[in-house]
Amino acid sequence: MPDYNLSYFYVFVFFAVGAFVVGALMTVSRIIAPRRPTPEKLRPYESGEEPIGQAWGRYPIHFYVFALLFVVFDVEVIFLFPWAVIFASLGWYGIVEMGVFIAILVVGLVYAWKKDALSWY
Amino acid sequence: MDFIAPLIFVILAAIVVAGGLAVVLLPRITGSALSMGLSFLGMAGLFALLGAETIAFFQVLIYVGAITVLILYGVMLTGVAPAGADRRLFFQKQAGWALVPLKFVGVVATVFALSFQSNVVQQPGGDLEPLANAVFRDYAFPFEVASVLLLAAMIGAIALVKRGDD
Amino acid sequence: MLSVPLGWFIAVSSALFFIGAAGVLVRRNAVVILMCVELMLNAANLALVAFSRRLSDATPRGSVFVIFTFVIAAAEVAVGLAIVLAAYRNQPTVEVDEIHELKG
Amino acid sequence: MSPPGVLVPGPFGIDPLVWVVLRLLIAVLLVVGLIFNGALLQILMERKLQAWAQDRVGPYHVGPWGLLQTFADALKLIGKEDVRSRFTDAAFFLTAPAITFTPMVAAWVVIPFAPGVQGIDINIGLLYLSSLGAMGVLGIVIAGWASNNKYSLIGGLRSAGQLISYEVPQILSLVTVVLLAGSLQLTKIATAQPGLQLNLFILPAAFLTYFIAALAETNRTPFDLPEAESELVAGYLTEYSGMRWGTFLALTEYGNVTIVSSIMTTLWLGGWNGPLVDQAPILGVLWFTLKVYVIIVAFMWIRLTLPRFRIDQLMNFCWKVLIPLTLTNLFVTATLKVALPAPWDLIAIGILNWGLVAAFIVLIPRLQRRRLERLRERLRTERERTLAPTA
Repeated sequence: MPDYNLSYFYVFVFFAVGAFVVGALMTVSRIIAPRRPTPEKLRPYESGEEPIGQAWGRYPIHFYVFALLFVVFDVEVIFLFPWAVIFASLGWYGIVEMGVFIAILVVGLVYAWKKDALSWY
Repeated sequence: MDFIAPLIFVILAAIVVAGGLAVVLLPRITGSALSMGLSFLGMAGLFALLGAETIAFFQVLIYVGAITVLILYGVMLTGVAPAGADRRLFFQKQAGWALVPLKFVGVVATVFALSFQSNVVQQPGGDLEPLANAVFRDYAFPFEVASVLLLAAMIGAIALVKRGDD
Repeated sequence: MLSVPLGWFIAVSSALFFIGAAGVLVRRNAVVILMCVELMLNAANLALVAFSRRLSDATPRGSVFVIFTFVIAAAEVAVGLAIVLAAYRNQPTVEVDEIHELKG
Repeated sequence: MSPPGVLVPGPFGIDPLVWVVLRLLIAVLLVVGLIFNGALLQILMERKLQAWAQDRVGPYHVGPWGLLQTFADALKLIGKEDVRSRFTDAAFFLTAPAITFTPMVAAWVVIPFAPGVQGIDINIGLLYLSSLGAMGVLGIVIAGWASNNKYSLIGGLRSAGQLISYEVPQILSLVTVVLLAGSLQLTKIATAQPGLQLNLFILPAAFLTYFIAALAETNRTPFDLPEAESELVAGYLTEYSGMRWGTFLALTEYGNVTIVSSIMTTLWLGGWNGPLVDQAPILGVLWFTLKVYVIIVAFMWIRLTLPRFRIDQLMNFCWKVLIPLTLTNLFVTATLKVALPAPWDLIAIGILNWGLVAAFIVLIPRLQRRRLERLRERLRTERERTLAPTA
């Protein structure tokens, strides 16, 4: 059995290494690469057209529905992981329990489907 | 080797608190969103340090992977709204800043009151199965109610977003 | 083994909670206010997990509570943002004091 | 190598305390080396395969058979000017590649190459990998936002929508495997498939759904909308250039492909299991790598064959086909597992899963055709109405 603290020390170190590698690559590139900015280069690339206004504006909000549904199903997932590990010992009780849970969420999915919220235009 | 755990604790706590402060203090909303994600990540580290590994990764999955993305979606869809005139209720800002010294008093008091003897007793890892048994055996009813809550949230939010779309 | 006192965790938790509370009062952007509410929930989670690990029962009640807090946080932020976005469509602002009209 | 413990002595009688540090160092160096070499090798492989399929030669100038082509490309990328437009949100523009790259590196720590040849073997390995996969989305959203370019922002919105949507069926397929293995620990899942009793034969439907979702998660064709060349310039990558682009696209994308292939190998193909592994455990590394590369070649094959989805087709497919399918599969598998005694449950699950795969393959084209016919019908009636002489 691997030691708990040591395991997560590994995880910690790997995160640090990931960040370090990106930093190192950028630094090397910054040292080696030339930098000759011109006004044309520094303009946002919009297929050669002169950009009109900023990109940070208002966008249609129905894109938000997908993020919303994802959050709900993600929360379902955090219950599924522990359930999958012990469902054999729970037996039929566990099946019914999770069945009711999923069925209630599927009602929401069906509602979204009927409201035509699941199509991306 | 006894100094490593406190050292990591201090690093993570600094990330959490600095991230939280940045959420409140940074003027730009994207800055706030990103530092919120950082703070959540540090919090996951603290959970792992406590030995609650399952909670730690649930934290990453839900808070960093889902809620931060959701909030960034909100930011992207509303854009950078032009700041209006400062018309808040007159006591709001003062009350907010008055909380700050209060907070430090509270923190210092809790540290002194609690930190001297009691060490956290840590069972090394393996908190998945006790947790699963607790949720699905002892707390089965709240578990089902949670799904109803999620359903209500889902339907309510979809109705809000889709209203006036057509 | 690990030697971080319980009090340290509680201190971080209370600090984060107060930062969140101050943010809710000080900031006017509705999305930032939602973020601050999430920070407060997170602070409560830390305290719950810390006490749960300290007591080390057979059933980790604190951790179970945290899982249900995740559910509530997700539901809260989903509906909260939907309200902000719906209000934004009527009146393009996310500043809470300027949203006067709640009727669609 | 032995699993890391506080007091495990290393090979050749190395002091335990030294070995702990040394082992970590070896792991870090190996992983960084593997990421870089993997990207170089896979890009070359992909180009050669594409050339072969399209009856071309492919890269052949640099080195024998063009073997050094990707090295030259990498050197060029590092030495290239890094343009950043004036209106970008500087801090986020710079951190976005790091946010996608770091979780990818951290995921390597749990990949089980062979018994003992693994960074760490945490007992919730699958949960760890899923949560890291969720983190990568953040970098893409931030990149899209920070560029302050309309193409980037729409690309970022689209990619985020795609990535978060496909994450749901991906994790649901993983959970289906966990039902049989009863553990989230990767080594336990791998050893739960002795001999030819591979999960691939028992749970092919879960494999299929995971494979599709993994294609979408790693932005490979037919799901490479985030970087759709024709409609959105380069999506969220439009404003990125030089090494920042290299980190984002080349390193992270190919690293992620390797990660998902390793997950598929461990969960469905028995991990390091293969002939002669019991005699020489180090042979497991060979089998593992071989299986991983078979899946990677399958990814490339699909890229060669299939055209790209449209964004609405993609989202429809995820929410209306893939998620109901994975939910059904998960639920039916669990029910059969509880209902039937030991050897029969696996057989029943296997039969049912193959049935699901068959239904998927038969029904999808049929549904598509029906939809197309409905659309044609509507167009025809509309045309008749407009052409009809007005009274």
